Amino acid sequence: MSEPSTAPDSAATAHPEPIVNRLSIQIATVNGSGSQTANNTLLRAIFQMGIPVSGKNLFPSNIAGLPTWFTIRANADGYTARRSEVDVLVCMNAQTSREDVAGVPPGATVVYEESLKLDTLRDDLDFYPVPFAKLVREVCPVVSLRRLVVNMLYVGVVAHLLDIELAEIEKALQKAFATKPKALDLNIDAVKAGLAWAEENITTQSRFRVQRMDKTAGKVLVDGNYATALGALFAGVTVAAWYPITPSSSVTESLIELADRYRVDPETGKRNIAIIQAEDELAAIGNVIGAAWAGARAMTSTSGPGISLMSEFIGLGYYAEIPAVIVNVQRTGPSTGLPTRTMQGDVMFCAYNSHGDTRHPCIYPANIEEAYEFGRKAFDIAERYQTPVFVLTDLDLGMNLWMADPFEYPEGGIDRGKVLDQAGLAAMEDWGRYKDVDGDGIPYRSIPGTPGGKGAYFTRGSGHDEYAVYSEDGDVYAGNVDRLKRKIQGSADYLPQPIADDRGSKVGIIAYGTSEAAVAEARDQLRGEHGLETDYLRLRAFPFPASVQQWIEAHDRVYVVEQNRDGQMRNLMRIELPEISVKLDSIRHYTGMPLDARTVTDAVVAAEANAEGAN
Amino acid sequence: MSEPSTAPDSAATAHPEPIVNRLSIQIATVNGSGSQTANNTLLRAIFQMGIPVSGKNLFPSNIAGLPTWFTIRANADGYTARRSEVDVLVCMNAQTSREDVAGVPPGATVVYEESLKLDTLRDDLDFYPVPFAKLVREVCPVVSLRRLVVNMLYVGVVAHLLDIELAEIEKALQKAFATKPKALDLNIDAVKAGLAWAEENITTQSRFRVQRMDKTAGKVLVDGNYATALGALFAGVTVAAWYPITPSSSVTESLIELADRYRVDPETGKRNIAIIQAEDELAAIGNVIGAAWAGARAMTSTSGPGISLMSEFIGLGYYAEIPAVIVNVQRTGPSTGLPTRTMQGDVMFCAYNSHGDTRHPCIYPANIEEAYEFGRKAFDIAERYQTPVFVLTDLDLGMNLWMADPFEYPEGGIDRGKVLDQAGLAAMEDWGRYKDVDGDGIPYRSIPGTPGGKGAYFTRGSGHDEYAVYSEDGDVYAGNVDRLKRKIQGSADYLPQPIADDRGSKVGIIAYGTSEAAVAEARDQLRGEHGLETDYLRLRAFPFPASVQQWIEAHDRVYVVEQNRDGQMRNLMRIELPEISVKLDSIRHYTGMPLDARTVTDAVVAAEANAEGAN
Amino acid sequence: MAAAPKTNKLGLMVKDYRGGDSTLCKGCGHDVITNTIISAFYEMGVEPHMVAKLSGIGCSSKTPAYFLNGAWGFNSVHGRMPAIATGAALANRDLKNIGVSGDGDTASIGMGQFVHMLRRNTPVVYLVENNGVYGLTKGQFSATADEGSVAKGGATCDLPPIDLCTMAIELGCGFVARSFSGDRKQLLQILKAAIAYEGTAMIDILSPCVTFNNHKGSTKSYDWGKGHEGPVHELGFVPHWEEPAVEFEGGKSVEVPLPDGGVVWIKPIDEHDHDPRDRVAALNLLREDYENEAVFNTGIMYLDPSRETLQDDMDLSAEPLWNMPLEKLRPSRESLDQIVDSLR
Amino acid sequence: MAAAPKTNKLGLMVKDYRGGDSTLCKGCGHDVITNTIISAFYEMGVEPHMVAKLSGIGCSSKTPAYFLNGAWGFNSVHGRMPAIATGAALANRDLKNIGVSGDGDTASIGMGQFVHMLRRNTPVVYLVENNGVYGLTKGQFSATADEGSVAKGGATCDLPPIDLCTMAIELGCGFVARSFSGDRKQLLQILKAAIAYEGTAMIDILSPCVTFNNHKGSTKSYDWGKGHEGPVHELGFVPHWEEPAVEFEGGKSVEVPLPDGGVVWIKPIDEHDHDPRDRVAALNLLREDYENEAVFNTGIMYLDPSRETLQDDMDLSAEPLWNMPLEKLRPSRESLDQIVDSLR
Ligand SMILES: Cc1ncc(C[n+]2csc(CCOP(=O)(O)OP(=O)(O)O)c2C)c(N)n1
Ligand SMILES: Cc1ncc(C[n+]2csc(CCOP(=O)(O)OP(=O)(O)O)c2C)c(N)n1
Ligand code: SF4
Ligand code: SF4
Ligand SMILES: [Mg+2]
Ligand SMILES: [Mg+2]
Repeated sequence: MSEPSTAPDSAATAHPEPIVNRLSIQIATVNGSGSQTANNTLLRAIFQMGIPVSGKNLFPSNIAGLPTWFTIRANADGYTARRSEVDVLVCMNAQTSREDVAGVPPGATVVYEESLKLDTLRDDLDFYPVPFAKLVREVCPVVSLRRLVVNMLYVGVVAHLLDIELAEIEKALQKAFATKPKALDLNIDAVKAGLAWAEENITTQSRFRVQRMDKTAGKVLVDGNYATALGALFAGVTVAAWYPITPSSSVTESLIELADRYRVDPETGKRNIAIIQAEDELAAIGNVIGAAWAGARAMTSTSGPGISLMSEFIGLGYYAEIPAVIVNVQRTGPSTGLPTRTMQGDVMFCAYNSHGDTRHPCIYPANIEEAYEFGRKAFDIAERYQTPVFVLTDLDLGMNLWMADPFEYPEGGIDRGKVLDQAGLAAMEDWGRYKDVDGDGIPYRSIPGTPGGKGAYFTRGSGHDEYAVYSEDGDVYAGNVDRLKRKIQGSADYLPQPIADDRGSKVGIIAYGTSEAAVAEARDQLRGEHGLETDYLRLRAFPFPASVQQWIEAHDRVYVVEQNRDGQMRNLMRIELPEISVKLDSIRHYTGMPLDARTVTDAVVAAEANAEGAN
Repeated sequence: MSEPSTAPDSAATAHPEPIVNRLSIQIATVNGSGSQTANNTLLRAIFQMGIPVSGKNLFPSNIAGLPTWFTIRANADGYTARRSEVDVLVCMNAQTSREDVAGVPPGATVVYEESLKLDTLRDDLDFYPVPFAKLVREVCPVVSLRRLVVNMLYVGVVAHLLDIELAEIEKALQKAFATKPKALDLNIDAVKAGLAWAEENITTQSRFRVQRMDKTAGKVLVDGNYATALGALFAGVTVAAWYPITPSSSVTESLIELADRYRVDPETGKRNIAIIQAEDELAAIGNVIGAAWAGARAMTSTSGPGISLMSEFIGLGYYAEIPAVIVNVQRTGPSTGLPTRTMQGDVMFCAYNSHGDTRHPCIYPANIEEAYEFGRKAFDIAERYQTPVFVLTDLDLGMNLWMADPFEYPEGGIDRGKVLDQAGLAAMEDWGRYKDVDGDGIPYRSIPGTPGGKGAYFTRGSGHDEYAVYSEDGDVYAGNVDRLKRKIQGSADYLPQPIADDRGSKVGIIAYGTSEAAVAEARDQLRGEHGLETDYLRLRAFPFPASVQQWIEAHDRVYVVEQNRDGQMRNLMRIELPEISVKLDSIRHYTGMPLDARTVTDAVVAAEANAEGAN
Repeated sequence: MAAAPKTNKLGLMVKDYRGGDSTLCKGCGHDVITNTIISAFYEMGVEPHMVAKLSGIGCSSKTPAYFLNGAWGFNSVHGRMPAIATGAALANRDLKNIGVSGDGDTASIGMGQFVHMLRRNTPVVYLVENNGVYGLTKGQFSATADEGSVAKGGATCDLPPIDLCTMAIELGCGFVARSFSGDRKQLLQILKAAIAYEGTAMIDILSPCVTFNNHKGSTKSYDWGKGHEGPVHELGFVPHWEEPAVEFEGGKSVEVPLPDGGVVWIKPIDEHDHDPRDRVAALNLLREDYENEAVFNTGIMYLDPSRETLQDDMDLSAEPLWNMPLEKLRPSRESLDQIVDSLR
Repeated sequence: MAAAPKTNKLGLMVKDYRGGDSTLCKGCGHDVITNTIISAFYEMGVEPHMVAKLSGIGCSSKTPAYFLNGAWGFNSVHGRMPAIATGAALANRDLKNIGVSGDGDTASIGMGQFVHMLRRNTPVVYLVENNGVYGLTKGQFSATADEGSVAKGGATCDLPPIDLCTMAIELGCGFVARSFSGDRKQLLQILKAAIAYEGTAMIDILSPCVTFNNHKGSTKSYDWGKGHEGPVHELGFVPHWEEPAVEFEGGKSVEVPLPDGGVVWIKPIDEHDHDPRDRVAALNLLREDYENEAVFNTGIMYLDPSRETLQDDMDLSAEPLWNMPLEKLRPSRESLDQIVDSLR
């Protein structure tokens, strides 16, 4: 067993015992270089070996030529949050390679293009120089394809170093190139060439390895935006209006793809869904409101800037009581901000969006299962409460690949809320569009086109009485907005309920959305490393049901973990639960990178130390 | 002394002792009938008699033909809030007259068109039927003018009944028709005809009277929007962009009027201000941001729906640090809501407007003096903190006529903040547009066109470093938004400070904006009627300085009075001052009518009774 | 044309097409248009419950409350009615959309949506009640105010007007007309044809604001309209179930059949010889207006019955989407299995 | 034309007009335009610090960072650059505004502001780097995509394109040109003339997106442009301080002087005989494009040097507003007394 010739003879290269199925691979490339397929192939191959994985794509806000990083985490315990330490670094981007190397912890494995000569930078790493440029010339005679093919070479090299099974790589590639057999062959050959070169030239393996296990059987690997689109498809969405914006575009693009397959009538060849690319977000939400008013299950997908532009229409939807599903795949704001970075930055803006007194149900999916489930349920909520509903996901969930249980077929029908058809209208005496018949604040609506001479009414964003007649009367106005308030508050018990994981601790953690993965891991760290057991409440919706307050009351100290600067969910809780708001401490992460467990753990430990001190 | 023949012989007509200089007159007409001049004449005449007055116009959201009410309150103690009881009712609108009569308290005086036969409706009122239709035919031969002239007839009748001096009415009319001598004569004649008829036919005077006093000497009578425009004029505003919307239009329309007189260079005939009617609110705020970026002092005026549409640009202004003055004359939302009714409904939406983590200085003028002062100061704040600033006024302050001390000439210059000219740039080493040189979070800016080869930079709504260079670095991002937070928080001590009026009570009232008048009166009621002394803190800006928390801490119970459904300022305080937020009780009024003292008094008394009970 | 019968083909009476009382100023042009809409829907025998009445914000936008009480109304937000119309059309293609807008609502704040509605050929009878001012906010100039037109307060409009008809034709709209609230007879025929038309039918109607823009010096006043209107043809519409009541004289007369079987007929007036199927001629006619401010041509400027509507462009099912049974919308269990498999 | 000197009339070199490194895709049409802008400003001898570089959002909108480092840049929000330009022009009329937009930024989300900028004649050299797609969001069709054009993924565009040049002319814009990033020579001359022009100079430039819309079937690809471009004239711009280096042959040549003393000259090519001062002819030329998809006419379509700019319309002082001394802006004590008196 001889070292690769350039490797310094350091402690790090002494190859202590291998670390198996607990590693992060980071691949640094430039975007637009086609590395995405290669990276996904690695991810998928490890996944197929039964090892829990997650993949995070850190890409710039341009199309080609700028640095981009893809991180694969493989973890036997199933942790899927971002981990900031990199164990295996693949340096394919000369521009960032020195910084990339500087950023990894001692003992890391570094694969790099030989000519970059990175091995002189540090002496505490395992360096594996590879002559990629030379190799690709040998493997790929077509010059124009080399830029792509070179990526498969590193797949081969990494497979060798880490013990990734070639068969699984081939399987992953078959999936990727299912319809392009020629490309498939070329790529497989390239992988094999990389592997062959490595087998021949690299005699020490990386300290970091993978090894087949059985923790992913039956699972799927998918991004959240696809899951949300799938949820909408199964909810029976009939009108989707959108304007492209990162990171939400793939919600509707996935829906288009699905609709092409599942919403074309096999007999007539006609479509059972209308997906319209609007001229901007004001139009997109207008389309949704118009369509929902006319009875469709309608949705839009957007991100922060789109929400700002939709604000006027959202207020109309609230006040005129029109269902609308708004999927907000959050990115780093304010303004254009960091459009390709993640954040939970619109929590407050969505909850009370638009001028005047408003309040909107918001749901916060934390994982793929919920991205799917909430993408479906959002329509039920919107129609039941006749109001705009926000599905607040984020770039991390929406655009990254996550492992998940297979999607479950929805049992039962859909909840279209209190809609009166001709018979229903005929049966109801003295129907009024905005009458609170049942005491829950939810009125009965009729759909344009309903025959029978009853049910026609006039919708407006201006003052109106129970019969939808124009009114400027102050008491009528106040009565109406009081009912609206009651109606939305009433949704708290229908919305996805918080999930508690209590272990009898007096210290609580509250989180929501994509902070889930990091918090789950942090709790294990707190327990394992610091002997601190924590209780955990995961919020899944706004407004909050009474159980949230009760849960907080049962704890001495509560940390609200979130991914924004201002502690926006904490702020919502301060407003809505003033009695217990002093108990809320806030842990905030807002660099635009997905949250990692260590950040949470460190913050809790520090705060607890303070709290202890104060005791 | 004989009763008018139709008056019933009831207790109310026994004319107990006269009530002098404490009365509310309500005139019910249809809009578009020209009654505004008549009503203002009455208001002004009483004002000129030295009696404190206020006038409130309750008008519908259309142009002509719908019911409208004008209320004049004359009060020797100087109370100017709305009073819901009407003492003297003038019924000129057949459509609403029965309801109008039903709504006044026993003992009220009712003047009405004879043919309406209202005197049969109740027997506890003083009815004064007047043959207006007949009279106007006599007075005004031109048929088309009668609709207008009839209004002056009731001015004459009311003047007689209430002892309003004819000379003051004439003076008021001279003011109104300064440039139209013919109209002046016609109107004066009509007033006199009304008066003469009354003198001849009405032998009992109203129980409600006015009598000259000296409490208005030197004062002006003006609406808040004019005052705000005047403030902007004196601040040296150079670009104003707007899109018409009630109730804000008269801000910029007043500015246009003022600019026509005071911003045309006498030598060149050219204008020293650009006032541009934009195609919508997105464009208006874009014009402002573009102009302010290029160095102008720039403003826009709008109302709720406009704020919703401006949200995206407001976020840009915050993040790219561009000054902007946004005057939001609030009306009743959400959506179109009640566009001609008042509300403090956008407090929350403005404070954290736009997606992402944001925070905006807001100032809340409560009276004419502050409408003027804040209209001026807003520019200093915006330029000093390089950020959008909201002036949150409302329909009640903006469009109604209020008594005020004369405007004071601003002493000293203006605060343009940290602007570097050529010399300044040359002197500063290693200038960076977003560098925190002074530790206050406020960077130094340069203005496009500055010569010398330094200072050019690139403004963007996307991530940027201290040198305004594009950056997606997470730490750079976090550092930047942390600085922004510090910067805005730092403004708390520069913004108008809260005003406390403490009388050693443990019960505190917090209010802001136009709740001022009602709260001042309510405190007197609480003291006089219930022996309850209260302390009072009037907020004038967000974010809050430390003194607010201290003040609250010094009290046992604090009532936050405001004009919206959700207690929006209370909610801001819950977020910003969590330690004391449990102390905050909320008194909310949200019918779209201006707040009256009685509502506040009753609510405090009820809450205090509860609090006592709980003790 | 025969006098209108007391009931229409559905057996409904005019009163069945009425709405609430108008709250506009007495004499407002918009009220005349409202009444003409009532007549048109009555004569066309449209089922009121199948009509969606849409608008933005403005005096003009209030008017849907004043006609067709039996229809569904939606007074939305300022300038964004086209988006509402588009959404409604996608949800339920069987609805007949009528949108009423103002010049402020369309040409100022609503310009973007207007353009894209035209581009998409959203099915809607789209009226612009054009008075050159923002009536509801008390008379500021809108973007259709003519250069040189004088405001009530005395200010002069410095900017050139936006010509909505030219814009509509350039953007491919297949039904573009101009009319005048002072010419109810013409307007009625245009409206009927527009109701029969399937895509966007854009009608720009001079509709004087008697309160803020009806004075001398205004080029949007009633007197100005009366003094300058020049109909470019006599025109009428014969629905498919009616016999033509006019004798076509041949020669210069033109008949344009619409897909639903109705026929628009046109008889030249005076020197005009305008065939509304001629796009270039239509643009030239409008240019006359633009270049000679004394000219105010009215009539159907451009008519192209062949353009595909939005729903056809999108290949939508004939059956309205809003009420499709869930079975048609939710993929099968097997489909989900397939999907899940593809993600493994 | 003589070879460009090593320094321009200000003594500055080309490098003084360069910007940061481009982060666009290699081969993107936008980069060619960026370089041409650098040449144009250099040759025109504009002081960089007097230039405002404005944009919205998109790949195209990133480009102001890649030229004129010595100028002030503002990359604002999507589709709203015209409002920024208008505000900046009002604040400081001495700035030279150059705005770079994309077809999505202008023709989709930005349509309303585009129309109103044209109506106002806001002083700005307004470039649309037109590639028929949203480059930055990965290739969706924009509103200028041609009907029938095929997307990279295979979808076909079903809607007619919006022609920005026609729109600009109809809306009264006085400088309307069309060009192609593949024709740098022409573009340079157009840009120079546009810089000399005072109002809105709108230049619609086919600028292929090599990543998402450069394939067969696309009508916005480089090959399509090369294969179809037909310049309607040879043209050039002679700034006021230069001697014309071309010999005008008389006859069909046209010289159009601009108010600043510069001259646009035009020499017909082939059968074309287009005088850009002829509005109707310009529209007809553009209609050819519209009606015959094989035609792609480029050149200065319309030129009217006489139209008043926004600031003149508004009667603004010659002195820029932004820096006026407070004495000029704040009325006197006496004026305030006067005002107060009037309110008593
Ligand atoms: C977002 C928004 N901005 C401004 C307004 C105020 N506003 C109401 S109507 C109107 C203009 C209406 O003009 P037009 O469409 O021409 O209708 P008209 O009243 O003349 O019939 C405006 C600016 C509003 N309601 N909403
Ligand atoms: C309000 C808003 N909506 C959507 C986006 C996302 N977005 C960024 S660029 C772009 C389109 C750019 O297209 P175009 O203007 O043609 O520029 P190109 O990239 O093709 O040069 C979109 C939709 C955004 N930034 N802001
Ligand atoms: S203001 Fe003008 S547009 Fe509005 S209702 Fe009155 S006349 Fe009609
Ligand atoms: S994606 Fe297209 S438009 Fe954007 S930089 Fe690349 S080639 Fe240019
Ligand atoms: Mg109008
Ligand atoms: Mg583009």
